Amino acid sequence: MTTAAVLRYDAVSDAYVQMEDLARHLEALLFLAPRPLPADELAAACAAEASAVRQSLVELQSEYGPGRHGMALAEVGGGFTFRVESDCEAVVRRLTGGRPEEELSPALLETLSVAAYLQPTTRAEVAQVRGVSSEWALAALVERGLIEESGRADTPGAPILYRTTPRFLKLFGLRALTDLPPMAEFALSAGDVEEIRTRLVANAARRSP
Amino acid sequence: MTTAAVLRYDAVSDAYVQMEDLARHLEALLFLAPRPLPADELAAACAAEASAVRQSLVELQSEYGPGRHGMALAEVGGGFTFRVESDCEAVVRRLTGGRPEEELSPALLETLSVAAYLQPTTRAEVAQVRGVSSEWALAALVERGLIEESGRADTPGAPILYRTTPRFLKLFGLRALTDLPPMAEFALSAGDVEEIRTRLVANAARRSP
Amino acid sequence: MDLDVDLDVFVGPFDLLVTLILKDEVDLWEVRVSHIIAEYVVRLAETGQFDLESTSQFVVLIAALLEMKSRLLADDETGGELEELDAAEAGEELLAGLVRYSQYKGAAGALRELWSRHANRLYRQVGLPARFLHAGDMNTRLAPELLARGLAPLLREPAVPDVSHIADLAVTLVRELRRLRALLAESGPLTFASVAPRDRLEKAITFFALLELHSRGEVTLDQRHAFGEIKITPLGSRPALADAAG
Repeated sequence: MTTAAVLRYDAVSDAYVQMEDLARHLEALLFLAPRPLPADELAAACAAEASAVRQSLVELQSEYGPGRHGMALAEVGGGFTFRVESDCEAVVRRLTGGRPEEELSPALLETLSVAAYLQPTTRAEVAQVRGVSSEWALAALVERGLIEESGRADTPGAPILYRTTPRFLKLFGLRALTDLPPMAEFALSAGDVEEIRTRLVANAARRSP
Repeated sequence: MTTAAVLRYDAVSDAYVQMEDLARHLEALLFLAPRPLPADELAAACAAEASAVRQSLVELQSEYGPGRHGMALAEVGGGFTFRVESDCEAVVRRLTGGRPEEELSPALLETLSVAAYLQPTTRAEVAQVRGVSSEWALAALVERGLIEESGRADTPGAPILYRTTPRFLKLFGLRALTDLPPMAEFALSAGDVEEIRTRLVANAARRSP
Repeated sequence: MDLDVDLDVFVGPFDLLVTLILKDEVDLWEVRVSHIIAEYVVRLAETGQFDLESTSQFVVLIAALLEMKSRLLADDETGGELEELDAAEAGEELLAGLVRYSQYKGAAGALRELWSRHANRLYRQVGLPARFLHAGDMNTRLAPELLARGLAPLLREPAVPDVSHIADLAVTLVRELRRLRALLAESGPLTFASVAPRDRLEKAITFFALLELHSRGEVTLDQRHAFGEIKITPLGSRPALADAAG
């Protein structure tokens, strides 16, 4: 039986020290973010000096250096992100499967339909046309790999945009998004996104006076 | 300038050692998986003995113990998962703007507690305990991903059965349903029951001619 | 009528509540009609203004809600059976129900406590990267038509709720008051059975009109035993301001 202690070796003081708060904050940010984060965004979130952030990043980068952990800290596309170490990928591949797609509940299917036909769409828009807060449903669809974030809208608050994934196409046997079935009853095709959007919003308004 | 090294202190050999491959594999799985992973699923993905996985998890859990990193290893929602340390949450929210979970109204909490303790349960059973129809509350809980349908009862009319979801466990910080506080804790004392009886009798006496 | 109500399932104007109930968007089961009446009475007391027109409209709406609710109750889904129980048995059953309920209420309190500590913890919510989602694990395939069907209900224009019968009823109460007054002036004391229409809802209106006459001191009502015949006796000229309690 072993006892574990996470320590950084500090070459200046020649001693093992606990991780500092700034490094822990950066670690939390990088752990949670779905995309690489540039140093200046990290500094703003931590309300810290750019130079201090740079230094903590270097520390983190050597802590999460190759072969050290299950994931490594990498600098890609102008930002920092954790990525799984290549020798751990085989294990992750063996994990998938667990979740049968038949578990798409009516609420999830409705949310997925809205996202599919209106994409790219925001959380607020999905909630508006469904008439219920759809936060959980969107998160569950992201978790199932059926939708994903695709940047931010160019509107106030810059809300996250969602779009369907290649896995979504595969699950429904579609070659492309243009293959989405038309709304037979309403004479609308997947291409009539604006028309669909207008009708959905108008109906939502009618439902909640 | 500092150099960092991630080491575990091994009490048996009295030395600092690199993390073992199994622990690194588990770390990668826990980092990537979008839901808590049960120990047996981890063992299957790593093609490792359950006992070895258990031991590595204990090591990981103390390595990612409170105050050590930006995230901590938690056992919640039927499995193991990383989550942001509570003192790092403010920084993360500043970046993601993540909205807090919408509060649960007293009616929803009450319905949820009936569903959680009686599961699998039917709409009629919940209504019977609460004394009011709980259709709306059950629908709201399904929409929020806290309960789900789990087939139909083997009784006349074959009513829909409801059970709580893994998300329910996660949001309430429970490892498993067995972690729910025991019902006996909420039993009325004999004195309270007597008092209600007395009040009922008094009311009945007033009403009858 | 600008009455605001504050209920478990609904907070807002009473008119909107009625509309939502008619559209099946608020479950009548979960509306405590007594709360609405209590709020109305409180408001009447606060403003000190009594307007027969709007009050009768309110009474009619409430009557309609009660009628709808009593239909639901007769079709009881909570499993309560309308068995004949003696008072002691009924009391014990009620006690057992209360004790059981209070236990779940306690559990709900414990859940609230857990929720406040855990609900807002931050977990990573990023799907598995695409390269891990190989086709091999996707042995299910869903029909694309499911997506169209999922969206269709939201695209359909919602039907305008039919509230015509409410307007009719509002007129009926005023008309019913007039009819009863005429009958009483013409032939003196009557029984409820002799003046009540056959239709249940209309019968309710007649009953509310009677209560209205009674509360204005125009008639006395007399019922010897539960569910027995109700005798209606006019009290001379109207409006009589004498105390009409009895």
